[in-house]
Amino acid sequence: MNVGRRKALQGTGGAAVLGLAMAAGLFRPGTAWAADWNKAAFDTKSLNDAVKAMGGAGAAESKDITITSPDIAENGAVVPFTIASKVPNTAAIAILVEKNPNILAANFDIPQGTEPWVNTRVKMGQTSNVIALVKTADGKFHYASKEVKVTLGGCGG
Amino acid sequence: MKNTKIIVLAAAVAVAAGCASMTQRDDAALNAKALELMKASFREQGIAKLDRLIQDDVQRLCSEYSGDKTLPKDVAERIEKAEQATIKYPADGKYLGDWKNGERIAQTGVGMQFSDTAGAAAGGNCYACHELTKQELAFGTIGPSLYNFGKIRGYTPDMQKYAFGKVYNSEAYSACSNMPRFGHNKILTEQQIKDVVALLMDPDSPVNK
Amino acid sequence: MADPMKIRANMVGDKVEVKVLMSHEMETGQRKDAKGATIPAWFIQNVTATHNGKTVLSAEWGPAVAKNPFLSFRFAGGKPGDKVAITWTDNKGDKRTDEATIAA
Amino acid sequence: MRRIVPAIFMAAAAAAFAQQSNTVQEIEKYRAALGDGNPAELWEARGEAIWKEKRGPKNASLEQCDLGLGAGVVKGAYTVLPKYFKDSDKVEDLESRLVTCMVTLQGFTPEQAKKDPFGGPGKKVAMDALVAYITAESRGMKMSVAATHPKEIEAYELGRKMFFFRGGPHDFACATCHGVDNQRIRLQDLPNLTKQEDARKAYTSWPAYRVSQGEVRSFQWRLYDCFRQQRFPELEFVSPASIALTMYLAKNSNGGTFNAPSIKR
Repeated sequence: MNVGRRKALQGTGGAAVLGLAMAAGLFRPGTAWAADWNKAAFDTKSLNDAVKAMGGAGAAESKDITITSPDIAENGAVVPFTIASKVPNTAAIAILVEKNPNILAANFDIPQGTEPWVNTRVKMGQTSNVIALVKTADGKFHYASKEVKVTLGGCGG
Repeated sequence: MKNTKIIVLAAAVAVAAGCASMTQRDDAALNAKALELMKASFREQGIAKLDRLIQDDVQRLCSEYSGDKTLPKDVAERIEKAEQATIKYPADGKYLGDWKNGERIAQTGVGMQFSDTAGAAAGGNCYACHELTKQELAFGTIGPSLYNFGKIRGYTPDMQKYAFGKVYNSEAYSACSNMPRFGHNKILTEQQIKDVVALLMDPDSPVNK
Repeated sequence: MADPMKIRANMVGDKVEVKVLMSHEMETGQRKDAKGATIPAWFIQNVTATHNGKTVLSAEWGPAVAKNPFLSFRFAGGKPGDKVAITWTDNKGDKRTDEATIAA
Repeated sequence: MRRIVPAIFMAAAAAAFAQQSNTVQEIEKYRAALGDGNPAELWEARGEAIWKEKRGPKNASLEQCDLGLGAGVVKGAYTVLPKYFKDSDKVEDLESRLVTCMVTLQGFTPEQAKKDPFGGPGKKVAMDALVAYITAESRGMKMSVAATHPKEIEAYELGRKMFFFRGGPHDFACATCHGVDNQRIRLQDLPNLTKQEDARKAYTSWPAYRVSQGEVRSFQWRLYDCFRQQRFPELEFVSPASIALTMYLAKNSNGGTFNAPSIKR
């Protein structure tokens, strides 16, 4: 990952404007897009805004959520995460990368009978806090976070 | 399976024996053949023309004295002397540029590849081989650690001049060094080398923190 | 048409562990090509996994999910021989469903 | 100057050690986490389908291609390559041999067969899928490149010369990075390819899914991109020099257990 790529990831003027418009209530989340894809949430830049876009008021830090990942990623294009939740009645698990252009990477709905446990891989534009956000069946949000360092690799060219 | 092993072993012996009995003339013929093979197998692309396969004395001698062959002392001295004479020190006598630019140059590995555009500023890619600062964890170990470079050696004008010369033409100080001759081969400009020297020698540089 | 997924489903204790690899560019919409033009976003938005017609996982993804995505999860109630089906849909409306049999 | 330097660096290196070993551990964790679920499997599946598909002017599959162990034998074939082939009177590596078979069996012109050697964003090519499939069929088997035919021996010797050849604006040779033990470029370990143990470990881990590119990369690509970063001109796909160098590296890895396609940074 070189400097050019970092810049490219930051160049999100248009999306930022759209995000603001949405925050101001000009667009209703999820209208002109696939009904089951929460565009508003995927456009947010902060944990608070993401939680709001997902229908919550705020999120409380929780020790019942574990994020398993290396502390250092050899390449930001693929960073593996396993999220496990012991929060009672976990109904959804989301992965957020604080310093990505848009914070929300993925959201998993966990029906009853499915373990509150997912393993997937996300892109990270740079070293960042990664947040695991858990939504419970009664609509409350909990989170845990950890920093993952993204390094440069190889011959650098 | 057993058969295969015997064949492999026989081949190894044959190759080893071939090396041992190889005369200097055979070796020169093999060098020539390898060069022919390469000329037929590489094609010019973008800024990388086929003349890059033509070796200068340093490249030729250092290729020859590699692998099992060690570099004779007199050859090393010859190379160092000749390369020393190529170093062009700054006309203004100033060796220190901006360490912040130096850090960027140290981080960047682009430049002079066939995928790069002509005239675009190249990097020095120092971190590929050297530790420089405590902030950058991803550093290589092909070259020695340069952390606290100036702090350890003293921030003297002589040391500044040495650092400039070493980056300009490493072969002048250590024949057949793996380090590119950044100034001599016009990879970095004089100003860029000054910036790298500042990264190493400026007391405010993170290298010396 | 998109390439098939690679799905593995195995019993781990009394649960089924599913591992899926999908073939997809997952283009962010933030990258530029050699000529400086922005490469449009192209990524999987929805993933649904079903077992005997019941949804066992559904996901919404953004472009920050890695290229050629990998996903693993575990659910209860499955047994060897049962089928697990996975469907993804991307932002261009492309869609693909594949199936795997749960191994012992 | 050169002589006083090491003592000073030793002290700095010792101080850096604690932090460094932690970094290396975390990178190991990263690699381990990716090991389970290698997208190269997607290429292997596609490659097997292409191997069996009737293609080209002769509308034939590649199933009768002799990869070195006889017509149609895929299992273990990669462990004996590169190899001299009588029919083409050439030493060939896997990619070169596939080109030969695409020409003789399927009726493609050599230019057509060589046209798309490597995949890229949005561009899927047959070659790297075939390579992924065929190499995967050698997983777990020991490398055993013969190098007994005079042309094989010559290729090995020429490959060795290439390995130590310094050139270009940066004075780089393969040996610059791959001729010494226990070195790293950035955080990546550099195998010493002149030594059997390292050569085994390195050669048997290609092809690989490169997460930085999202592609399966063949050994031909590995050499092509090494020379790009060495600042050499462009190494032509399946060129004699590329095969000679592959011969040198493959033979040095003899006895190593093949374990690819792997997954790398």
